[in-house]
Amino acid sequence: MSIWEYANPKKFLATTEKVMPALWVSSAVLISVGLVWGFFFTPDDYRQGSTVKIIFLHVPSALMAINAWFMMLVTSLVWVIRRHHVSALAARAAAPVGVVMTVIALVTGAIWGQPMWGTWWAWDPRLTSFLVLFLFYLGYIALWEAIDNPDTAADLTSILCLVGSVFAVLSRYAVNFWNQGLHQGASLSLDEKENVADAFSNPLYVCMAGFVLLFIALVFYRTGTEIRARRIKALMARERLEA
Amino acid sequence: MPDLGKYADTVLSAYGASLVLLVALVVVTILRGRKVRREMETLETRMKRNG
Amino acid sequence: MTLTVTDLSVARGGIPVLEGLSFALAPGRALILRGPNGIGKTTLLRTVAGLQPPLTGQVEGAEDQIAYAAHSDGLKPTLTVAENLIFWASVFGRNGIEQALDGFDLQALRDRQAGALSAGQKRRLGLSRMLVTGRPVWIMDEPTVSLDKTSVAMFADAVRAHLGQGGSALIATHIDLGLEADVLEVGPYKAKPPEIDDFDGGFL
Amino acid sequence: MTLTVTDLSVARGGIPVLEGLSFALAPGRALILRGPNGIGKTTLLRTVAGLQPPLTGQVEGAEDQIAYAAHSDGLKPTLTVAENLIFWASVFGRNGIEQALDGFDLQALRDRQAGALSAGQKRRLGLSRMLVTGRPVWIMDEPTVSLDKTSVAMFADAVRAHLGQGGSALIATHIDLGLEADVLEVGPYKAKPPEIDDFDGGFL
Amino acid sequence: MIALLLRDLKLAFRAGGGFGLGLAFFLIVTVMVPFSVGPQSELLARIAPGVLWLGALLACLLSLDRLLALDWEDGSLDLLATAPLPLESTVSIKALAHWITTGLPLVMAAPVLGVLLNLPVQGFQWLVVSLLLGTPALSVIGTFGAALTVGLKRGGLLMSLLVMPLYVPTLIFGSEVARRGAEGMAVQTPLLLLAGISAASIALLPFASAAVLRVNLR
Amino acid sequence: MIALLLRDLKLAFRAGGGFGLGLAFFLIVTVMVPFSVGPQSELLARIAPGVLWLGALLACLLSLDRLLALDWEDGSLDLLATAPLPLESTVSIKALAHWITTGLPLVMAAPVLGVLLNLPVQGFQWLVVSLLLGTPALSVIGTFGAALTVGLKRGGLLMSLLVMPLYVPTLIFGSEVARRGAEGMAVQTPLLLLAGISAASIALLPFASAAVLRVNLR
Ligand code: HEM
Ligand SMILES: Nc1ncnc2c1ncn2[C@@H]1O[C@H](COP(=O)(O)OP(=O)(O)OP(=O)(O)O)[C@@H](O)[C@H]1O
Ligand SMILES: Nc1ncnc2c1ncn2[C@@H]1O[C@H](COP(=O)(O)OP(=O)(O)OP(=O)(O)O)[C@@H](O)[C@H]1O
Ligand SMILES: [Mg+2]
Ligand SMILES: [Mg+2]
Repeated sequence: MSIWEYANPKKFLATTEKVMPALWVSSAVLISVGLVWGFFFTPDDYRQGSTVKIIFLHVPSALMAINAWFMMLVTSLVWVIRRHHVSALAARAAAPVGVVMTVIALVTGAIWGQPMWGTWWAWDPRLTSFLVLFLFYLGYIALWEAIDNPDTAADLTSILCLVGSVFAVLSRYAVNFWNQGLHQGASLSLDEKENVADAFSNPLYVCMAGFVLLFIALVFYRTGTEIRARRIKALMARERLEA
Repeated sequence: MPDLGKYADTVLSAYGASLVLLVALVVVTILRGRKVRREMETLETRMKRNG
Repeated sequence: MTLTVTDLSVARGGIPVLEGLSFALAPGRALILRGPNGIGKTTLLRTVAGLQPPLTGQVEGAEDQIAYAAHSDGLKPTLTVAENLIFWASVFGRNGIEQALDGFDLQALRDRQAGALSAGQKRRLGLSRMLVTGRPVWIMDEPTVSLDKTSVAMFADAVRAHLGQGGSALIATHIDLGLEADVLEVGPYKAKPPEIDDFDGGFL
Repeated sequence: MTLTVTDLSVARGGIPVLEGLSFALAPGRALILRGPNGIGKTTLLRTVAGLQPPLTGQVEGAEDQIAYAAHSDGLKPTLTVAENLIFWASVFGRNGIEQALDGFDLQALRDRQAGALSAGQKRRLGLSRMLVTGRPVWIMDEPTVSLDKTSVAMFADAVRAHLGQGGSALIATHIDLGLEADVLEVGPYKAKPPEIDDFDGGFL
Repeated sequence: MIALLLRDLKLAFRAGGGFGLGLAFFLIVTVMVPFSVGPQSELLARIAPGVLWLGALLACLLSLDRLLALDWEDGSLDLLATAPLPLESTVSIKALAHWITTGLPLVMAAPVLGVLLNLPVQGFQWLVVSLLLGTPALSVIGTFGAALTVGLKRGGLLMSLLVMPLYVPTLIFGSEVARRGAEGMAVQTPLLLLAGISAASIALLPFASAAVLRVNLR
Repeated sequence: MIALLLRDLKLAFRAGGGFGLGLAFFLIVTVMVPFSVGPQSELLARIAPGVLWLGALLACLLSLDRLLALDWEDGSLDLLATAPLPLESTVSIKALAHWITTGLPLVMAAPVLGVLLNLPVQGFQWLVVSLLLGTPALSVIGTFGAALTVGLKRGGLLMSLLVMPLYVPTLIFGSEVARRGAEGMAVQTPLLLLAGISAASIALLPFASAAVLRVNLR
């Protein structure tokens, strides 16, 4: 049995139906545990004070914002190459989740930046490339919304996603070249003291896992919704045809 | 409640905003999902009845 | 070269509209498509012209043989009649537009901007474009819209001349053109929707 | 109320195309305009509808009495059939579009977006707009373009019903509508160019 | 009248409609500024009020493009002209619909974009006030430009060319209010002038727009 | 091929055509900047290279709007798609025609507008070079956006939304060259990167544009 069988909408609906509850529950549990642990049971950082607690939302959402786009890229490729409708619809379903993740990363980052850098926003490369990613998301969603014919929309958005990904990477380099920034690199300032870093990293991993599961749950659920919405469209068209 | 010190506003608003966004996303997703599912089912039963 | 269509199904907006169509169009022949509004004639012609892929079935002998005239004429309002024709002639790698101008009585209008033509004059210009393509298979969607009686006769003559030179024509129309042509009623080929439970990649 | 046109001359692009036209259109009557392509029917209708001023002559009884249907239909592709009609109904201060939908067999299409209609279906919608205006004088420019035989008959019925209720209609067309109507050949009224030396305010 | 307003709003919200796109354009222009002039935040803060006003103006301008053109192309304008509605109200309503779908969202988005450009805190309030007063004038003036160029193929850019000089006074006073506000200076004089321009344009320009539209319909 | 190029150029030059309008828009944006950010010449000189690049970009963007849309509306695109010309060359030629009617005039006008904004003397040369290298990329990328949105009513603004993020790298490197040039710094690295982006876009994007156009014609 190949994984392409799940590309049949009916099969996809039946399968996701079964795993949905587990996904919802585990993601809720992980996120709650991670956030409660992070919020209540971690020490303040010696430099950042209690603001460090924002990391438990900021980093997982930033991670998911990027990964959602990556997932869309993969599913778009699958659509272009194998033309499985579920794949295209999954990309469509993921985009709004990706935007919300991007917005959360931007908002928490901005709120964090106020005490840390003394400004809500700086044109740091990482922040800037995130903003560009946000724009790509907006354009992608707007294009889906603007086109009536679902297959046309799937084709156009997937090509946009491919071309956009190339340009997103290019922008990342361009932005890096244009401004060297303030934002933390991969090494946290906390890493200097191993024991403190551990104190933060464990709940952070839990939160990241929770966000990943939440993302999967949302995308499965939304893909199901998109499948049904498309079926409704097709059924209504058919009804008219018979009339 | 842990002592957040002078950054209480910052941390709380970040948590508040994020949780609101997350919950809104989930709620919107589920509401739309339910609505679409219901629509599809009524449509399917109606069309099956009509042949 | 014969245009052969075998077991063709076509869809518009993701919904099948016509299915199981087969016909052959030999050189020197014309085929008239008839059918009520909305049955799918335009969709069929676009598929044969290669503008959209068929759902199932084949179209053979169409590649680079076809000149297509759609509901709209593809005229540039700021170019003159002659300039419009010269452009299309050179896109198809030909020159010489006099015959086309003569064929549709456009000599008097040749230096008029296409935007300043009446509805029927525009259409005549759109039709004369077919003569400059040099393509053997003409595919035309309601070519006589807005034309008066004389112009319809002029058009029929042009088609007859084209057939006489070994060309062929596939025409969707609601009126009687006075051509000696085969007629294909597309009504009976209306697509029947599939079983309602068969819920596959097509969502139908 | 009777629409009276006296000694009308009309111009297009600054050049007179028809002159010396007079006719009256009484309630309950229809008048068909005929003439070759480019003679000036569209120009005449636009003038009568008040969209452009006449060169000379008068149009009486047209003010706020006229519903005009042009070559293009004024439909919004993203609105549904019903929404398009409701909009026009309320612009003319009326409501109730059922009759219009019934009259042109559009009930099945009522929730379809106008952009996803075939050429003939669009035209039917454009024509049904006349029914929701509630205006007594219909002015129509080639209304039957793209329509199949059944739809043409449907249209003729709609016009007959309108006439029966005391309305009137002025229709430019190239085909035979099967209406009991007066016919006006506009060919003989073609404007003759004035003396070449007579270089007055009109620069002609 | 309300039917027309509702239709225009509905069209704007529908798939492919213009709602939110003016906004997106505003966002993008603002975002592009640092890319082009460089990321120094003190420089950005200085030009922020001006850039935001210019961005709002350009967003308005772009979405005007097809305000009347679409209705012209599909023949709706001809039909509206023969309808019982006077052309003056038609153009006013079109301008209003344009403002609701473009101007208003711009006003609401401006503070967020102000953050991106490091607009000083005291500037936000006056930025919003000036846009709220100024964007209606932009819509009305723009409708006049759209009426002038309707029916020209590729009228969009010609329209920009015609409208831009007409926008100059609004832009000057509007950005002056925003700039003074950001620098903590008194804003009263330019504010009054801005309000005056808006009021006068709204009251008088629809007549001019209707007149040119009538000419264009001929 | 040449016939298509000539036709597009002819259409652009004809009454109502786009030639010169992109230019006019560029001029006006540049002129509006002092109105909105204030007239201090040292400030203007600092932002001049960036403003000129942004203005050029916006002018390009606007004139793209109807690059394919007009041909779509009147049915020419359908007919071109059945013509012997492969769609890839059609879109390349359209992009070329766009560049000749928009990009090239912008390049030539930029020095003049530089004077208006007090651009430092040593900056002119690099401004022109960077625009000369960058505007072709803008045209090609824009053609891709136009092909994506052709056939959508009011596609213009959606196109801006889609195209703008794609313009980011070109804008960054282009304005970086102009800025460094104006400040007398070394321009080599960004110049090479800019040239690379242009070359790659010109070589590859027409395939993507033709592909989306085919989908849209369906
Ligand atoms: C609006 C502003 C901000 C945005 C868009 C943003 C975006 C991001 C992104 C994209 C990541 C990368 C996540 C990953 O690579 O896994 C990240 C990580 C991170 N950010 Fe931010 N950020 C912002 C502001 C801030 C601020 C103000 C701080 C704290 C001073 C901060 C601290 C961090 C930390 C500690 C990480 C984890 C770094 C790592 O280990 O990779 N961010 N942020
Ligand atoms: N964009 C679209 N999306 C969905 N359905 C469409 C679209 N365009 C047309 N249709 C539908 O597809 C069917 C076939 O349309 P088509 O234009 O091929 O008909 P036609 O036979 O050419 O009719 P006509 O004689 O009126 O031109 C019609 O029922 C029409 O309503
Ligand atoms: N914009 C214009 N500028 C100059 N002349 C024009 C313009 N539009 C049309 N004409 C000319 O005016 C004359 C009358 O045009 P009109 O459209 O009224 O003709 P018509 O009788 O409606 O023809 P048809 O039956 O083809 O629709 C025609 O000869 C036409 O070439
Ligand atoms: Mg058709
Ligand atoms: Mg006419």
